[in-house]
Amino acid sequence: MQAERLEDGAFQVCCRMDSTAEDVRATLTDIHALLQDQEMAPPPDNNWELVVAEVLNNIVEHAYEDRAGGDILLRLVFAADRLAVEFTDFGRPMPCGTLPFGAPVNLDVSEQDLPEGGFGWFLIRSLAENLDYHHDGDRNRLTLSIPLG
Amino acid sequence: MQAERLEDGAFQVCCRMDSTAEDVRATLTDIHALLQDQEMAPPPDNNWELVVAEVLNNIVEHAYEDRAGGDILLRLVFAADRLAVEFTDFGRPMPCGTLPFGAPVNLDVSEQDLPEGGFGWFLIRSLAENLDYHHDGDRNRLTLSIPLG
Amino acid sequence: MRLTTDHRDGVDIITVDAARIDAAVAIQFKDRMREILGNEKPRYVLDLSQVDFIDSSGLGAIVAAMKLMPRGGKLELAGLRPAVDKVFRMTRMDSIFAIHPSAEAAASA
Amino acid sequence: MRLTTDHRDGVDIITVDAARIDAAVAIQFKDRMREILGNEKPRYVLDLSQVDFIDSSGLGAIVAAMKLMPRGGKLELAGLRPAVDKVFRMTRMDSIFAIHPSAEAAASA
Ligand SMILES: Nc1ncnc2c1ncn2[C@@H]1O[C@H](COP(=O)(O)OP(=O)(O)O)[C@@H](O)[C@H]1O
Ligand SMILES: Nc1ncnc2c1ncn2[C@@H]1O[C@H](COP(=O)(O)OP(=O)(O)O)[C@@H](O)[C@H]1O
Repeated sequence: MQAERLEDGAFQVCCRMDSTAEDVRATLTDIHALLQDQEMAPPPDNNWELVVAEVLNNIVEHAYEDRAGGDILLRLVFAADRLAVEFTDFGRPMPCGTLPFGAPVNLDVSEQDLPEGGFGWFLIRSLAENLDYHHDGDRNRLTLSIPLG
Repeated sequence: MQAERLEDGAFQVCCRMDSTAEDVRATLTDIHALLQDQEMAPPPDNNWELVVAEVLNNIVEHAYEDRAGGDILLRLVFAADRLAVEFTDFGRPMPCGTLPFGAPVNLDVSEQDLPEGGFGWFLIRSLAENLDYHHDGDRNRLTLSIPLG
Repeated sequence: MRLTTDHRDGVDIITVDAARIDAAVAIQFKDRMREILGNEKPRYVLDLSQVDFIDSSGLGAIVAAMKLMPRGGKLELAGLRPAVDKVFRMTRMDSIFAIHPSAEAAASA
Repeated sequence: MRLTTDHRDGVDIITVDAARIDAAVAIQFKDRMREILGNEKPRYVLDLSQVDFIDSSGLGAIVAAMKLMPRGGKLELAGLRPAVDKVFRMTRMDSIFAIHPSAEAAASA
């Protein structure tokens, strides 16, 4: 993990992680600790970390199909009121080459039929802005931003 | 309730009861006690009482539609190896003027769909012989016999 | 992933002794919850040793009682006397209920 | 119709203190069984006050845990911190679970 203060005062963090849920978790807790240290941590009810976790978990689960050994690159730029994030992976592209719609799940069902998954892209789309995705050669690149404060 | 020893050595019991589950129960327990007294009781694994109870409960429930105030006449003749029974009521006739088929219930269902009724005529047909039913004016008469011993 | 349980005022409190419930521990969390909630499998034995007569209404009532059991719970039968046993066998309801010779046998089963 | 209950070796034995289960008592029998088995409604409160992060896998795992509950049982939540609370509200899962401010509040509810 590398961190630096940019010229415009924003705080940039770059990390590389392996395609496992454990590595995603370790990376996120490291970033968390770093932000506390730098007194750069967004307020506790801001869900920037949720957005980043959902995208990373999807890369592990879908782009790399839950196989370890895949590279994931993450770049976060914390500005005063906005976080910009860039995700890069070398796994399978998004289905149809485009971002999932992320419809809300249906809760109008019996208790036994309540959904246990499929919340991810709904949460990402609810919390993030300026989503952009490109598959390019063997590389997937997703960028988005999250309002802070 | 009247009881008498017939010339051929059989033991005859005649009763009249009201169309309630309570009266059916009271009648059956009285007959039971009388048979014990007379040392005429069939062996405990003989289900004559079940057959009589099922027919009587059906008369209460279906012929008199669970309304008290209906008359039910019962005659039982206990011979050495056979019980002959005659039931008379003045309620609704059997559907289609004939005895129900009494198919076994379907247990090949989920626990919540297991049948809580509909066993009656299956049990009657499994245990009784020589079933005969006539609707005659305002009277239903059913006769049957049950092997004893 | 540590979960601790504590019984307070008739309620079971399960405390998640962890800062995160995420993809890295989701399966572990489910397994631990299964262990805790899985103990909630009541087993009842209906002792019929004093019952010498049952009719189809009584049989239906026992089926209805079984359906009241919480999910995963069991209603078993014990001490069926001959006439009662025969009703269960004739209706094949002996294939639906576990049937024990006596309540004692059921308790030590 | 008298039913007596007795707990022996981890099993609840319900004894029918009656000679007959017939049409005359079938409803009474069902009502008494409902009273006895109806007490089997476990209530669990999941105390999340130490959890400051949950993702959709964690949310899914809590839904899965709820489905493990015996029929009629309840899994309630307590002590949701802001980021966790928001995930429940955004996914409308706050309409599925009873949510208490704290485990103490849940226990006295
Ligand atoms: N990084 C990705 N690469 C390929 N497919 C993806 C990716 N992220 C999401 N998907 C697809 O989008 C679907 C919806 O994702 P999501 O809303 O997170 O639900 P879930 O992951 O629980 O199925 C996934 O089931 C998957 O088919
Ligand atoms: N005495 C009767 N008079 C009129 N209808 C009857 C009588 N006995 C039985 N039936 C009809 O036959 C059906 C089957 O009876 P049974 O096998 O005892 O099941 P159940 O009474 O539980 O419905 C009843 O539902 C009813 O429609």
